[in-house]
Formats: sequence, structure tokens, C-alpha cells
Amino acid sequence: NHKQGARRGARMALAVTGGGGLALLAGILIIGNIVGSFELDDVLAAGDQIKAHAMYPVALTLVLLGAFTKSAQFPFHFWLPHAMEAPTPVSAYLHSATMVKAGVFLMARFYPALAGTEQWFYMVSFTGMATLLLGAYIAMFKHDLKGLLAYSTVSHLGLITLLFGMGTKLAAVAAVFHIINHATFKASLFMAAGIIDHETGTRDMRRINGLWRYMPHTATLAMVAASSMAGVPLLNGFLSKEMFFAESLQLNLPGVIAWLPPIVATLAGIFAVAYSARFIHDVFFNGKPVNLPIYPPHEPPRYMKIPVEILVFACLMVGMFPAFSVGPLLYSASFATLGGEVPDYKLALMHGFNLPLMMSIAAFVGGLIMYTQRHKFFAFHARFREIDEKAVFASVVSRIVDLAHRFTASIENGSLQRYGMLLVVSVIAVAMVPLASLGVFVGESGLSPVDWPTGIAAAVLIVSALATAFCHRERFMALVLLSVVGLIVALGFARFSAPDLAMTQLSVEVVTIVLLMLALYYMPSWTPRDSLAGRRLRDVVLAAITGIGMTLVTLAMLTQPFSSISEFFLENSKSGGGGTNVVNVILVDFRGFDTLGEITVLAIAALGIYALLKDTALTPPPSDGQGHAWTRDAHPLMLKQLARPLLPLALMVSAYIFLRGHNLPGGGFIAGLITSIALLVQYIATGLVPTQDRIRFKYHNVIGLGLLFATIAGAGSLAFGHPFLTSTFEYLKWPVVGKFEVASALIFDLGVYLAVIGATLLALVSIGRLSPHSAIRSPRGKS
Amino acid sequence: MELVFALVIGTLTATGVYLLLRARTFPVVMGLTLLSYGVNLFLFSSGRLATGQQPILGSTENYADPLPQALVLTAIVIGFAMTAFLVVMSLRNLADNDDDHVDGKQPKRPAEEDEQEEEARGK
Amino acid sequence: MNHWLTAPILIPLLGGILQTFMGYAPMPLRRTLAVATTVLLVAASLILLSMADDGSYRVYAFGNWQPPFGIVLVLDRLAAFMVVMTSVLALFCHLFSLGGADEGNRQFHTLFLFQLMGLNIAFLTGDLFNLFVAFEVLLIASYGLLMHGGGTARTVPGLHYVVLNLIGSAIFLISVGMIYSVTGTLNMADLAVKVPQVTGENLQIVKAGGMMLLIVFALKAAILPLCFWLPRAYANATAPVAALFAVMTKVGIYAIIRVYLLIFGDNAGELANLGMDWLFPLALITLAMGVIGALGADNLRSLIAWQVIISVGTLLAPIALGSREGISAALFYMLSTTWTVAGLFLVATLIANHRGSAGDRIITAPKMHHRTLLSVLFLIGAVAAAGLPPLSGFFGKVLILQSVEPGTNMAWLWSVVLIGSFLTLIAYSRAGSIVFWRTVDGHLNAPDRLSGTTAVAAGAMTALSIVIVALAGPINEYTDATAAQLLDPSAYLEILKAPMVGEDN
Amino acid sequence: MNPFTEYLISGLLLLGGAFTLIGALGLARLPDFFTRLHGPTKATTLGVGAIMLSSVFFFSTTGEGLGISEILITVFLFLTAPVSANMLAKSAMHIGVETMDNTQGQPWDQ
Amino acid sequence: MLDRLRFPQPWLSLLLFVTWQFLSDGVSGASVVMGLLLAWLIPQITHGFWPERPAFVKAWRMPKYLAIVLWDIIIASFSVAKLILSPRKPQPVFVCYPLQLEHPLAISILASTISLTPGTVSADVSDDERILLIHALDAGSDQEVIDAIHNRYEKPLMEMFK
Amino acid sequence: MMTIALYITIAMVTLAALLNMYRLIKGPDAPDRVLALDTLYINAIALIILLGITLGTRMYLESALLIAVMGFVGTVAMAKYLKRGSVIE
Ligand code: NA
Ligand code: NA
Repeated sequence: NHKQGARRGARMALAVTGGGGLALLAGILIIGNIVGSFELDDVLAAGDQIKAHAMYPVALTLVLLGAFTKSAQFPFHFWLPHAMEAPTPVSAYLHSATMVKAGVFLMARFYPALAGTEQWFYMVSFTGMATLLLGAYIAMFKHDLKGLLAYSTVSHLGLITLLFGMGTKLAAVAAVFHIINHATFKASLFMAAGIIDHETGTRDMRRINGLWRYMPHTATLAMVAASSMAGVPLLNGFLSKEMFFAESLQLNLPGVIAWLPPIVATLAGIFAVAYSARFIHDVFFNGKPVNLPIYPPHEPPRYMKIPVEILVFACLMVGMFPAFSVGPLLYSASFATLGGEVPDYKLALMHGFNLPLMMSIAAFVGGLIMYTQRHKFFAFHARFREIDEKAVFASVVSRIVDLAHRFTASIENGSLQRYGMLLVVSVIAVAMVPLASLGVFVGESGLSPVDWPTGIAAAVLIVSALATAFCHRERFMALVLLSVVGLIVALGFARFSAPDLAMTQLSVEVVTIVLLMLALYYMPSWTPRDSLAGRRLRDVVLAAITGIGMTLVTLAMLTQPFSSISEFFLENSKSGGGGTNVVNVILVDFRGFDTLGEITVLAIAALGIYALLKDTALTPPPSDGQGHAWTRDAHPLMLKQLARPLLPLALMVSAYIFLRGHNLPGGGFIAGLITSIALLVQYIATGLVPTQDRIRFKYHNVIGLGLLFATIAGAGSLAFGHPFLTSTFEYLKWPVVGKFEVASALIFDLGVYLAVIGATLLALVSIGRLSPHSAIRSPRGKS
Repeated sequence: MELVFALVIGTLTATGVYLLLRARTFPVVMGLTLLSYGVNLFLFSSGRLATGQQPILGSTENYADPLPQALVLTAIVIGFAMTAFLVVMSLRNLADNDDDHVDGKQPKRPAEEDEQEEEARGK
Repeated sequence: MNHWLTAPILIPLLGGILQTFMGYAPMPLRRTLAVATTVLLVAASLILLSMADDGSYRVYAFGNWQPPFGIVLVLDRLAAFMVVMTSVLALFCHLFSLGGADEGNRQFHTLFLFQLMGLNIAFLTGDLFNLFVAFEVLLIASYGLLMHGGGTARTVPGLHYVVLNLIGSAIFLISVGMIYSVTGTLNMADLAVKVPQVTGENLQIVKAGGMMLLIVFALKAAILPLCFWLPRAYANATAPVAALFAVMTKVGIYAIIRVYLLIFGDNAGELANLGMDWLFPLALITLAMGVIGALGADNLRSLIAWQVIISVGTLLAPIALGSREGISAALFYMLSTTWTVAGLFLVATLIANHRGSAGDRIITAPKMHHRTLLSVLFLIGAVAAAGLPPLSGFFGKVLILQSVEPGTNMAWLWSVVLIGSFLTLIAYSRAGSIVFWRTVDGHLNAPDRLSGTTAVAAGAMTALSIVIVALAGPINEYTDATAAQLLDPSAYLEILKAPMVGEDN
Repeated sequence: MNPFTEYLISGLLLLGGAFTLIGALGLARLPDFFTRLHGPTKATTLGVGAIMLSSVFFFSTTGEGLGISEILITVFLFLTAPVSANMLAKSAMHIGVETMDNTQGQPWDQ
Repeated sequence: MLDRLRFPQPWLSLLLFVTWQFLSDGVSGASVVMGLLLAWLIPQITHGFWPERPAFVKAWRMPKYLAIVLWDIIIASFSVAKLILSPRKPQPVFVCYPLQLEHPLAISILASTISLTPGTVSADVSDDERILLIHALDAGSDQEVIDAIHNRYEKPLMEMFK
Repeated sequence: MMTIALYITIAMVTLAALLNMYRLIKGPDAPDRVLALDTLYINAIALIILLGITLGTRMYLESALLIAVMGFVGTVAMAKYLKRGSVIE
């Protein structure tokens, strides 16, 4: 498919020039760093500083890489011809003369700053030579008109590059001169080719023959331009080419290499003459056309020829009266390139009978011979399989992509445990060093004695924890052991002076058990052994390391003397927060903002759970782990009967816990959980439908109300110009009631209370609703 | 006492981590629970250990550091919310992929062991 | 005290509360109120930006409790920058969601707004534990959002995301415990005062704590080896969510900048520049991994997801080096990449919707609908993301390259960034040409229409990278000033002396 | 604190401890689930009750007011213990736990 | 609207009020006000969960019953303790107890009583609520158990719940 | 005198807890374990009360109250799971 080939060409061109661009960017940035400025003038002025700098080789390489890719130098020569077939927008972008010559101009621009060193010479001139020769050679074997021209362009760009590489000032002038000349004749040739394509409908020289008869005018123009390309005297191409030959001889290189430039130049000249001859003869003579798509071809409309005429005229003028015509332009351009003092050069038709002229003649004769003997060469060339760079490029890319894909897949393999392992290992890696240097450290405060009940409790906890891990595959048993751990943790909080924590832990514990029981119903009742022994060993080791690490830190931490900002809380809790339960005052006042965030988390979790399960269907196993079918009675009589008196009593307890919270252990959160659990008992004992019929509110709204109360309680203070969450409290004395406290923080705590109830119940009931027995599957129910 | 406390925290962390690295959601849930027990105790103990010094003004002479207690309370609540969500996520996972395996590909060999085991349990 | 500081938190909070009450309210009403909230948020954040631009620190002490005892919000240039970046992003994502992504279960807007609340708390808070709470708020909301839209594809990645972040939270708490157990404080400014005075064994404890904290932030920022949860999660999320999540990794980066420049900055004595020596190589490896992932991606969205990781690496390398220019450049690039990637996610989804069964997979398919428009949008996004001239990504990268002092670091950074860009370019051009150009015969049944809102939102989001170019000057000035402010934390410590309401001071 | 109350409290404490221990012993020693069920439901409940009572007396003497909480606790215990037992017995019968060979009549078999 | 103001479950309200007075240390104006509030508010929420009123006829007999039960509990504990500590194996029996009580509350009170008292645990109630399955830890025959329970507990309950 | 009694009691209750643990781990059946857990909860009540007496403070009584009010809910949930599967339906 031609179009797709074109696109591949475009992608290749993009990649090559883009990559080159990046290299160039890097080079320029380095230069900028060296000079300390990105002003072009400063850079050009600081040439010696740059060349002296250690980074110069890198910078030069990068800049040249950019230049070579852009100006299609070997080995990046391949993209240019393909770019010409690319989809119009892309080719317009790439193929515009600026883009193609950009690289060359670039070298011209940076010439003063970078040229004149060994590295410059070898890199530039040898690349130039290779390109010059290769381009000319390939051009000769192209059957496509544009292809021929394209590779000729490549070759000429090589020539110009070579000239810049030589590093002499005259060479630079010659380069500039040739840029100008090449632009003129190559542009006219491309247009001519365009006309022919337009008139005959093809660019294949094997079919295009003897056009002289059909479009003599165009033919004349094209032939003149082609001759200039070949370097025929009296035409501009000849002049710059002479200069080039001359310069190729001026290089003082060691030994045999000295012969390389002139020989390469002559060879290239021979090819150039040959393909130019082919362009003239094979197109305009050489018998009759072979079934052209458009037959017979005509002269194109006038306006199409005008630009060609102008350009060809330019070729002639420059060729015959160089000094008069191109002199000023050349001088100024050379001045710009060299950055000052332009060497004196002579623009004349003839410099006398000298070696360069001999080379030209040799090239001319050789070229004609080569063209006449072209069939041999074609035969010779045909022996080599022409490599399709596009295919190469495509296969390279696809190989890279494939490689990347396999690499990624092997690392990012969707194993949660691998990611978790990486996380754990990272933590170990970073914490290892400091902790190792800490070692088994016991601080100044030293160890306090262990009372044996606590010791036994700790032992029980440790055993239960280990047992949980050990028989985690026996899920129910593991859960029972887990709740033992939870219970002892709660007792631990009580043991170490944290009554509020003990209560919180206990109530959360119960809700969690219910939660896990609700979930376990749908899950397999035991875990199959998935991981291999080696893997288990690895995990045990990782676990052990983290455990030891935590032990060491804790030990060091607990035995170090310590002072904290908490003195402030103890001092201001009563006076500033109006409560004697400092923990609660911190929660609803000093750090009330944390608590606001905390209940928001709870609320979001519940809403998320609701959303997650809304349209989830789960089929529970028909029987338990040992295969006993579930019993029929869902709501045992005794439980049902107990649930009734329990609710009011529990509500009262929660009211009690709530109201005392500000001054004694308790508070909104714990009270909220008590209420939630009391209601949960109703659900468990009597089922979803009856309970929800009796609860006259939607949990969403309870959550919203909770958050709203908390926010309003906080925002109330704004009215008095105090910041958000500033608490106020007042000790009122009413006739009957007597003295009592009203605290804005209590409203905040009420918000907490409601949010907790709403969130807990919404979450658990959403899971309960999954049950196939539950009548209400739709969210329209009262929650 | 400090050493005992440290050992408890160490054990909780270790067992938690081990379970976290299991291939099924349920052990992971349990692992996270154990881990958060450990973490909460650790955060709690960052205010040092005190006996009978509950930070209720007037209930004793000197008081334990109340700030870590408040922090842990927040942590417990958030932990609960997260656990609940995770449990529901694994339920959802069960519903979507009718399996609670989350460790990429399932290994072949151990599965056979399971069958024998299942025979054994089928009492 | 300046109540504006609470606006970015209270606006979405109240908006979210409103949404919770509207469980069964008509959709148009919900949408109007929700988007109105986001618009308000953008306005408020712009006001904050104009305030912060004077280079001073503004403190808001909740409950009128003097720091370090109460929780404070602190507004500086960085905070304002992050808030604006987020709220603008959020607005377009929100608009896009009105195209139908917000349907299904009725919690989308609630979660979306709470997510913004969490993000803004994280950016504004001056308290370490409150930062933890902020993380939890934004995480739990993100869990919900990630799973929004149903379908089985996102369950497993979602599960991974949740579990890893839960472990992360545990590590965060442990770190807080370690740091508190030595310094006895949680306020960041106070920590910046106390940490330099730490000595002896305590030093090791704080060091361990600080390093573990870095791991937590690294997990959020998705730095190798903690980045593997991200690609599948993002690639499977619904468009507006994935786009919004472009900012999630930036939260981690923000936290690193904030904590490690303020608390463990140059003045932190023995703990100065803690962990930064780890961060630089990791950033480069992350970048490399991201590039490889992008090359190997077999659909547009995972390509873009890997682009997120590329950006993270590109961002963190200069931050780790910690020069003023580097941080400024990183911030500039952060703005660009966040918006660009978000835009790409939106565009990719539109593409997926118009390629029939092929979706956004990088395979040949029948000619898609709306090819011209979408290909142009994708081209803009890709050019900006890959960092080609003339779009914002290019300037960002150039700034970053320029910011490095010559030396080994420079060699590493440059070669990785430049080669990376080259390969990214190849990845994008391959993806683009296959998706848009390499068509097979046959046509898609039922061309689904391209809804106005989504197209406009996606277009605008992408166009932002052009806007950045247009405003490159001012933006760069701002980021420069921000970097300068960050590197001189002494002024930040002044907040400890901020007068409370009712104190004459 | 006058010696009488001290004796009383100590006695109650010891009684409570003893019963709690016996209940646990029963749980540990008795041969099958249903026999084990008896220990906790009776002995332990009573034991805790006794300890509660001692606590009530103790704090009433230390002048921290008469503690209703303890009473409430005991009430809740006595309300809930039988229900827990009942639920557990049901589940045990459902699973069909092993019973002592000399147990007479196993209704769930019929 | 007015019926919202009355106390739907007066007995319960009274109970709550009294308990509250105990809970809040000492009777004060505040505690009375709060107690009244709760005594009104809580039943408002909960009476829906307790549709039919507990059909007490002779409620004053309850204290006596409770006293008996409490006493028996203590005795029970001693006997169970003896049994637990003695080396000899117990003689457990499952007894199917024919219920004469009808009211479910009464039944569950009886069941609870049985569970708390000498050597018996009520294991299950038949679906038709006619038979109570009892596990006796150490009993000679079914009939002894049945008679003991019937005379000591079910009769008084039957008098209370008509 | 009272202190001694207190210590002995604590010893007995702790020992009781250990015996519960024995049953909890030994099983053999799920109901045995749950029963053991339930008993453990009740022992916890005792321990908290004893702690309060030892410290001479009432600050921990409500923790005990909480266990009494809610402890059995866990047991009920587990028991119901064992026989019925779905705890809430
Ligand atoms: Na021909
Ligand atoms: Na307060």
C-alpha cells in the first residue's frame, strides 16, 4: 500500500529529525552553559572559549548530530527521499528547503564557534565525503525523477558539508556559494520534474522518453538546469564546483589521506555528470514514451513555467557574470558565516588551465562514458539487493516496542503481593541503616518492671497474633484469634491510661467482627495454599525483619526521655476547651479539624461502599465449609426478644457516654458506635425489612446531617470573627435545672455521633442487602 | 515493660506483613487489621507508657500524654473506615472475577495439594 | 485571621454535604450545584493565588489555637500554585463528567467534591498529622472514584491501589510516631525548629522516620519501585477520574517538596537534605521505566498512564538536586504535564468511544469517526507531553535541562531525559499513526455522536498547554519566586509567632 | 475503710475470682460442647457479678459515689449470657458437634 | 401530632428515668430534666421495635420471681462448680420440654432462666414454639427436669403472662 | 489484706483467661472457639473492674460497661454465621 509506505516514511523522517533536534538542543544548551549566554553573538564571539572547554567534544558531537540528521548526511541520508512521498502536511513540514538545508545553515551559523579543530575536520569532512559519494551513486540508479533529484540533493548537501569540514575560510565561501547555486538549479529541476509529472502522469524515467518532441520549451529549461547540476562551464554549478575541487586540493593531510578528498570529489563529479546526463537524455530523448497515463503530453500552462524560467536565467547570469550578479550576496553571506574577515576570492569563469579544471574535465568525460555504459553499471548495481530503509526502521521500532512490552509485562505483572513486597522491601532498605546503627538500644529512662498479668496478656496477644498468621487459611478460626488480639489491644489501652481508646477499640472491634462475618458469608471459608514454599519462606523473612525493626525502634523510643507540646493541652483543656477529658477536648477542639476530616473519611467510605455494592450481585455458597446446608430459622426467638429491651437501654447508655464525653471517658464517636450496634442487633435479630420499616430516616441524610452539624458548629465562631472551629462554652444556671455547661464543641460532637451512626449502618446494611434472603435489593429502601 | 510492649508491636507488625503478602483478599484484610493494631499501639506509645495516669483532669496527679491518644483515636476510626471499604472491595472483586485471588497468575502446583486437602476436610 | 484560606476546603465540603442530601434529587439539579461548587472553588483559588503572590506567609489557626498546639493552614506561593493547578484541572474534568460519566451510581459528584477537599487540605495544612488525615480523605474518595462506573476491569487494579495505599498509611503513621516520639510536636514549622536540635540515638529514630515518610510520599508520587499500581488503575478509570488523578501523583511530589525542603532542608543540621541522594537516581530510573512502559503500551490510556510516571521522574530529578532553578523548572513542568496528561486522558476516551470495538487499543481498525478533530487534539497533547516545540512541555524540559550544574548529575539527567523524550516521541508517533491512519476496510456500526460538553472540555484541557506557552513568562516568574520562597524556610518559621484573634500583637 | 467492708470486698473478690476460674475450668475440662456451655453461662457470669459487687462497695467507701454502672453491667450480662448460649447451642447442633457417648437423646438426629 | 408528646411505653420511660438518675451522679435539676427528656425521646425511637405491649398482668410478681432466680443462680453456680471440679463424668441429657407458655417474651424469659439456673441450658425452641429443647448437664431422667422447671419457673411466669 | 485478695483474684481471672485461650485454640469445633471467645470477653470485664479497683479510679468502668452492652453482639454474629450464613438479611 503506497500511502502506508508514505506514512512509514513520514514517521521515520519525524523520528530521525526529531531525534536530531533533541541532540542539537542538548548541544546548544551545553554551549550556552559554557558561554553563559544563549545570545548568538556572544556564542559566536566565544569560539575559543568553547573549543578550549572540556565539554566541547560532547557539544560538537551533539550539534553535528543535529546538523547531519537535518541535512540528511550519511548515515541519516535515507529519510530525505522518503519524506518527499510523505502525506502532504508532513512532507511540507520536512521537505521545505529550510528544513532540508537547516542542518547546513546550522553548520554555517556555528562555524566560527565550533570549526577549526581536528574533531570538527574529521567528523564533518568525512561525513561530507561519504554523503557526497553515496548520494551521487544512488541518484544514478533511481528511475523516479524526484528520487534522482532527491539523492542528488543528498549528494550536494554532502559536498557542502565537506566544504565546511575543510575548515579553511575559502572553503566556507565556496560552501556558501554552492548553497546558493544548488538552491537555484535544484529548485528549477524539482519544478521541471513537477511539470513533467503533471503533464505525463508519471515520474518513471523508464516510461518517460523523448519529451523533447512534446514540450521543447520545458525541455530546454530543464536541460540547462541539469547541465548546471553536472557542472558545465558558463553555468553557476560549474563555478562553485571549481572552487570545491580547488579546496579539495588545498588540504594538507598526512600521507595517502591527502589524496582522498580530490579522488572522492572527482568520482562524485563523474556520478553527477552521469545522472545529469541521464536526466537530460533519458527523459527528453531516448526514443518514444512507453504507455504514459496522460498521452500525448503538452507544454504546461504559462504560469507554471515562469518561476523555472527565472531560476534558469539566474543560473546563466551567475554562470557568466558571477562577480556582477552574485558577488554582493555571496560576500554578505560569507561575512555572516565567517563572522568577519572574508578572505579575498576571485569570481571568474576561468582560473586558467589548472588541476581543478583537469578534474572537471575528467569528471565530465568519465561521466559521459559512465552514462553510455550505464547498462553495465545497472546490471552491476542490480546485483545488490536494495535495502528498504522504511522496512528496516519499521522492524526496528516494532522490535523495540515488543521488547519494551515484554519487559513491562514481566515487571508490572498484576501481582498485588509483588507490589506489596516491593513496598516492604523499600521500607526495610531505607530504615535499615539508621536502625542498624541504633541496634538494641535502651535509653536513659531505662526499663520499668513488668507486672505479670500484663506480661501474660502480652504473651496471649503474641501467641494469638502468631496463631492468626499460622492458621490464616482456616478463615473462621483466624478471625476468632484476630478478635482475641483486638480485645487484648483494647485492654492494653486501658492498662496504659487510655480509657477513651479502650472504649473506641472495643466498639470498633465488635462492628468489625460483624462486618467480617457479613463478608465471610460470600467468601470461601478457607484459603487454598497458593504460594510455593520458597515464596512463603521469603515472606517469613521479610516479616521477621520488619518485626525486629519495629521492636528495636519501639524499645529505643520508649526508653528515651521525652517532652511534648501536650503540657499546653493539659493546662488549657478546662480553661480553654471547657472539658476535663483532655483527649476529647483535643478531638473536638484543639485538633477538631482532624476530627472533621476523620468523620469525612468515614462518611466517604460509607457512601463509596454503598455505591460499590449498589449493583453488585453475589451468590453465597449454599452450605458452610463442611457442607452443612444453612438452617432455616433466620431470627431466633430468644434473640428477637432480647433485642427489644436492649435497644432503649443501649440508647440510654450511648446518651450517657455521649454527654459525659467532654469531661469523662466517652464522647460522640463511642456513643455513635453503641447506637449503631444497638440498631445492628435489631437488624440481626429481626431482619432488614422490619428494621428499616421502623427506622424512619435515610442513612445518607444522617451522614449529611452529621457532617453539617460538625461544620456548622465550627463555622459558628466565624460570626464572632473567630477562626473556624473556635469553641465556646458557657456555664449556665437555670432555676429548676441548676448549673450546667453548654459547649459548642458538644454540637460538633453531635455531628460526629450522627456521622458515625449513618456511616456504620449504611456500610453494614449495604452488605446485608446483598443477601439473597433480603427482600429489598433496590436502593429505594429506607437507606 | 517497654521490652514487652516493643515485642508485642514487633509481632503484630510481622504477622501483619506476612498476611499482607498472601495471595487472597481475606488474609490481606486480616493482615491489615493486625498491622494497624501494631501501628496504633506504636503511635500510642510514642507518648510513652503510663499506668493509672488517664488524662482526665482531676482524676490523678500527673497525666499521660493525651495527644497520641487523640491521634490513635483518629487513626482507629480511619482504619475502620478503610477496612470496611477494603472488605467491600474484595466482595466486589469476588463478584466480578468469582475468585478472591489477587496475586496475578495462579500457580499450578499448590492447587493440587489443595484438592487432596479438600478431600481430607470433606469428613 | 484571613478566612479565605479555608475556602478551598469548606467550599467542596459544603458542596459535598449538599450532594449527600440529594440522593434522589433530579440529575440536572445535582450537576448544576456540583459544577457551581467547582467554579466557586476555582474563583477562590485564584483569589488565594493573588494573595500569595506578595510572597508572604498567611496562617489560619483552627480553633484560634496558637501553633504548634492547634492545627494551622499555611498559604504560601507553592500552596496557592497547587490549589489553582488542581481546581482548574478539576473544573474541566467535572465538565467532562457531565457528558454522562457521572451517571451510574449517584455518588460521583459527592466523591469528586470530597476528593477536592482532601487535596486542598493536603496543599494548605501546616501540620504533619493533619497531612495524614488529608491523605486519607483524598484517598478514600479516590477509591470510590476509581471504582466509579462499574465494570469488572477496574476491580483488581482498584484493589491493588487500595491495599498499597493502606500499607502506605500505616507507614505514614509509624513515621509520625517516630518523629513525634523525639520532637514531641506535629506542626511542620515547629518540627523545622526542633529537628536540627536532635542528637544521639534520637537522630537515628528521626532519620528512620524521615526516610519512611519519604517512602510514603514516593508511593503516592509513584516512584520506582512503587509505581506499578498506577498504570492499570489509571488506564481503567473513567475518563474524568483518570484525568483528575493526573494530580494525585503531584500530591506526593508536593509533600516531598514541602516536608523535605522545610523540615529536612539545608538547615536541618545532621539531617539536612535527608534522602535526596536516594531520590535522584530513583527519579531517573522511574523516568526510564516510564518510557519503556510507554513504548510497550498496547492502548492509548496505558500509554498516557505511563506518561504520568515519565513526568514524575522528570519532575523529581531536579527537585532532588534542589537548586532554585531546578525547583522552579520542576514546578513549571508540573503545571504543564499535569494539565496535558489530563487532557490526553480525556481525548483518549473520546477516541476510544469513536473506534468501535477497537476502543483505544493501538491496533488497526476501521476509519474512526471525528478523526480530524480528535487526531488534532491528540497531536497537540502528544507534542506537549513528549516535550516537542512549540508547546509547554518543551519549555518545561528545557528549563529542567538548563537548571542542572555541569557534572555527572547533568550528564545523567540530560542523557536520560533526552533519550527518553526521543523514545517517547517514537511511542506517540507509532500510536498516533496506527490509531488514526492505519485503517482497515469496513465501517463502524452506529457512529455515536460526539457530545458537545465532552468535546469542549477535552479541547479546552488540551488547549491549556498552549495557554501555558502564552503565559510562559509570568508563570516562570511565579515559579522562580516560589522556588526562592521554598529555599528560605526561615520566614515560614515566623508563623509560630502569628498573633491569634483577641491577642494584641 | 473499716475492716468489715474490707472483709466483705475481699470475700466478694475472691468469690468472684473463684467462680470465674471455675467457669473457665469447666470450659477447659468438660468433655463436649454442650457440657462446656454450662461453665461460662453460670459460673463466669456469677463470678463477674460478684466482682462487680465488690467494686460497688469499694468505690462507695472511697467516696466516689454509688456506682450504678456496675449494676448496669451485671444486668446486661444476665440479659445477654443466656442468649449467647442459646445461639451457640443452635450453631453447635447445626454443625452436629461430637457429644458425650453417654448423652441421652440427640434431637437434631431425628 | 399531640400523640407524639405522650409516653408510648410508660413502664419503659419510668425505668429509663430512674436508671438515668443513677447514671448521672446524684439527683440534680439537670439530671431530672435530662432524664425526662431521654425517658420521652428514647421510647419515641424504640417503641416501633416493640410493637405489642409486653402482656404483663401481675407485674408486681416479677421482683419475687427475679429473687428466686438470683438465688438459684448462686446455687446453680455452686453445683456446677462441684461438678466441674469433681473427677466423675457428668450424665448429660437432652430434654424436650413441652411449653405451656404462649407469649414469646415469657418463653424467652423462661429459656433465659433455665440457662442461668442449675445444670440446664436451653438449647433451642421449636419452630412452633411448643417445645423447648434443654441440655441438662447432669440429670437422672427427663421428667425430674421437666417437673422442676415447670413448678419453679413456668408456673409463676404463666401467672404473670396471661 | 484487701490488696492480697485483689492480687489473688487477678491471678485467678488471668488463669481463667488462659484456660479460655486453651479451649479457643484447641477447639475442636467452631462453636467451642466462639464460646471461649465469649467467655474471654466476660473475663475482660472482670479484669477491667479489677484494674479500676487496683488503681482506685472509676475511669475504666465504662469500658467494662461497653463490653457488657456490646460484647455478645460479636458472639451472636459469629454464631449466626455458623448456622445461617447470612448475619443480616
Ligand atoms: Na526514459
Ligand atoms: Na471541647
